[in-house]
Amino acid sequence: MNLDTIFVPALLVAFPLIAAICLNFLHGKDRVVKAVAIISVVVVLVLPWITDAAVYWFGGHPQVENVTGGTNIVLSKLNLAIVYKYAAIQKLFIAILAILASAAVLIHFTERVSGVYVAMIMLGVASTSAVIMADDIFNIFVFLEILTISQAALVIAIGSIQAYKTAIKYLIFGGIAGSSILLGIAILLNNYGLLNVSDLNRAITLDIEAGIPHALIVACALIFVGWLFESGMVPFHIIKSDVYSKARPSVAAFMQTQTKFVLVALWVVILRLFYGISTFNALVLGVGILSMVFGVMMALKQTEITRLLAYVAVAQAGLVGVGLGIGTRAAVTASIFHAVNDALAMAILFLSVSVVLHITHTVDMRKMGGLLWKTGYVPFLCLLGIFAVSGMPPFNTYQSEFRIITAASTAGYPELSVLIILTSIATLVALMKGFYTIYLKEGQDYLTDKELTPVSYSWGTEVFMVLLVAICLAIGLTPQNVFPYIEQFVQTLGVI
Amino acid sequence: MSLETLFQPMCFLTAAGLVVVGLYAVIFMDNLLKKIIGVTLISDGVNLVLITGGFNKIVAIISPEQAENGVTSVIYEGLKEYPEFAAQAAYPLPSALVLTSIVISVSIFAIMLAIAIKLYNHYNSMSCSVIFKEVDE
Amino acid sequence: MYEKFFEKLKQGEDIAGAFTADFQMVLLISLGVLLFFRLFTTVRLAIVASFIALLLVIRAIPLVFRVSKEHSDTFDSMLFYFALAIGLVIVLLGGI
Amino acid sequence: MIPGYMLMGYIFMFTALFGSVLALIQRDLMKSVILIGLEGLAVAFLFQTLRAPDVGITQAILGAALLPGIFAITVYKTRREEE
Repeated sequence: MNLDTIFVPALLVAFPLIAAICLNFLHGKDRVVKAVAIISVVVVLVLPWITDAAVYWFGGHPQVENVTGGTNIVLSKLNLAIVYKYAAIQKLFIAILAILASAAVLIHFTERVSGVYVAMIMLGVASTSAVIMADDIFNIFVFLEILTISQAALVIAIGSIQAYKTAIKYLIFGGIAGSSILLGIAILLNNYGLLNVSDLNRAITLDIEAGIPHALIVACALIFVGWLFESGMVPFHIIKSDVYSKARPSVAAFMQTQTKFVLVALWVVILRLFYGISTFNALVLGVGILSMVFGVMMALKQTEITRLLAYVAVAQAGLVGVGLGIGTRAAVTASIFHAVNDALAMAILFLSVSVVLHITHTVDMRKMGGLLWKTGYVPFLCLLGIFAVSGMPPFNTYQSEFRIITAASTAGYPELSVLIILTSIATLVALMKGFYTIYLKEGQDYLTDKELTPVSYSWGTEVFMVLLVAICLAIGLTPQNVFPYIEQFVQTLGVI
Repeated sequence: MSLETLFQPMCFLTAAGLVVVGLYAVIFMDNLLKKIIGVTLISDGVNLVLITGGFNKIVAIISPEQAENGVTSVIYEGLKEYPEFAAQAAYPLPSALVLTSIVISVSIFAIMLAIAIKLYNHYNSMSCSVIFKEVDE
Repeated sequence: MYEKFFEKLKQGEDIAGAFTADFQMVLLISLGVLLFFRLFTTVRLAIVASFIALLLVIRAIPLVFRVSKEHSDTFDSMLFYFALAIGLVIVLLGGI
Repeated sequence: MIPGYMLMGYIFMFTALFGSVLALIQRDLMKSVILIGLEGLAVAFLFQTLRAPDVGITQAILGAALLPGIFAITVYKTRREEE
């Protein structure tokens, strides 16, 4: 029983699902839940590195040779079952996802850990890695719905009335956006009879030579709206940032990573299906610009620290959308690289806020202050996080934002590079405002009543923040061990 | 345009009708439960679209040489021996998809109702204007 | 322009980041118009249009507060934007 | 002559549409629960006429029995009259 038959890409999705189901059943018994949670977190962390890059056909039958060497390439190769592609970039995405999932689970390990909470995080890992790897649009739709449910459940875990209101809004929008994606898939299925993305890609290229059919445009519009919801773009950035700010900060770090990776994965699918439509890239660009600008604008005006970070996360997702919208190969590589970097950098800030929330129990920035000397290394790490998010040189986001800006100007949109630069400056202003209100302002009431020796908060947060800063620095100083994989991935797309 | 050939377009129309009614309910109805019913109607309508797509032979995978001589819809080679069954068979793929899609929409529906009960207990009113009033408590 | 911000401050609005946000909004509108016209019409027209846009925006300077009012969390505003998004996407992709 | 089951199909189409519209107009939520169950059943029969019996059975169980059940519990726990 050699290893590569066990550690197959499908296991990356199957194992977290099994872990989620077991944890759900063990809800009552705390000790067992903690043990199973630790085991599942460790395995999820290790799995991406063990499974080697491969294309995995469910049910084992590879592409069916419709006709040998037929001149007309229409559907000469046909993927009958669901196909999972697991290459270097998917490994990168899922490895980062696993790190943040373990952060979300292990940070609150000191208090009572509820089985369902860890189960929902495992469900999130399973569905996001499935969306990243899957090559079959219906499989992606199913796991997007599971993703919506798990994120809503993680928001409900807080238990406050605000959380319930946000969860119901999120579920209603998730239901509608999911149905619109399914309607798009239904139209594609009725016209082409296929579900596999690469087959559809070939079938559509043949179909487009004779002019773009209206059905294709409506299907693209519907799936595009679904993509807007999943990635928190313009009309849905309010509900998305609401979800981030209502969930626990360590969970919000995990969720914003999910959203950015789903954004990139879904965009790749939509591009391969609908690149024929002329205004497609312009639409992605417009949506990216709007969500970037509105995200930062709202971040500047917020009074709650978690809402501020949520809007900054949405703005960075908008920046990735802009990069994808520009459409040249350099821009797309840079924006995928930026999605990876920004997921890491934002996580640092969310973790630092989780410590602050742990102490002050309030989100409102007006009631915070004076925590600089009370929380050990966290303020210093938070400062590094702020530099990381706004793209200061030693960090990784500098590498990617710099590449996006150059790609934007070389692609003939100098105005875009000006806008992107101003957005990163405005992000720095917003985050500095947050940093000042938390740490530098003079002490507040909660400080005086109990004399705060170095406050007891879970040391896990500091460990994870140091780890994330180290990764950010590592990628920032040596981008060449991450960037070429992304370039190969973009070349294999073959569509840009 | 006998009633028989009209059956499939009519099914598409009912599905479209269901989706429109569902969307109307979600957007314009003030009661939270009515909005949740709207979401169910939309997902029912979309499932109906999926199934009616596979009703008769509109959907068929055309092998390359058939595409050359302009074949648009084809009976599967394997079904050559049963011509009357092949003539009426529906395309099996959508019905497999709709099975999962129905189950998913039921699970989302159940969670939404649970939250609706929780919100009712707090606000003891089901109308969205009361629950989602812009209040900074 | 300053007194507009000042009377906003009197209303107890938190305007710490409002200046940068406003500057960003001005830049978005003027550059957006510039980019849009440059791509679809002659460059000269683009420059003229962007100046006009700049003047209009400067007159209604405290844009941020209007924008943030639009961003309220209520359900109906979100649904309205959702319906707007679907319509816009279908039209822009050339469906009609 | 049109085969019998297709004729029935047309009837189910109308019941589904009118059932959903009536369910939403109702002020008494319990009535709308029953109408939603009826609409689910009509869609289930419609699936059957569209030659997808397995989906028809699932839709009948879920759409006509389970959903109205859960919905009735919710209406029972909250208020019947929609204000």
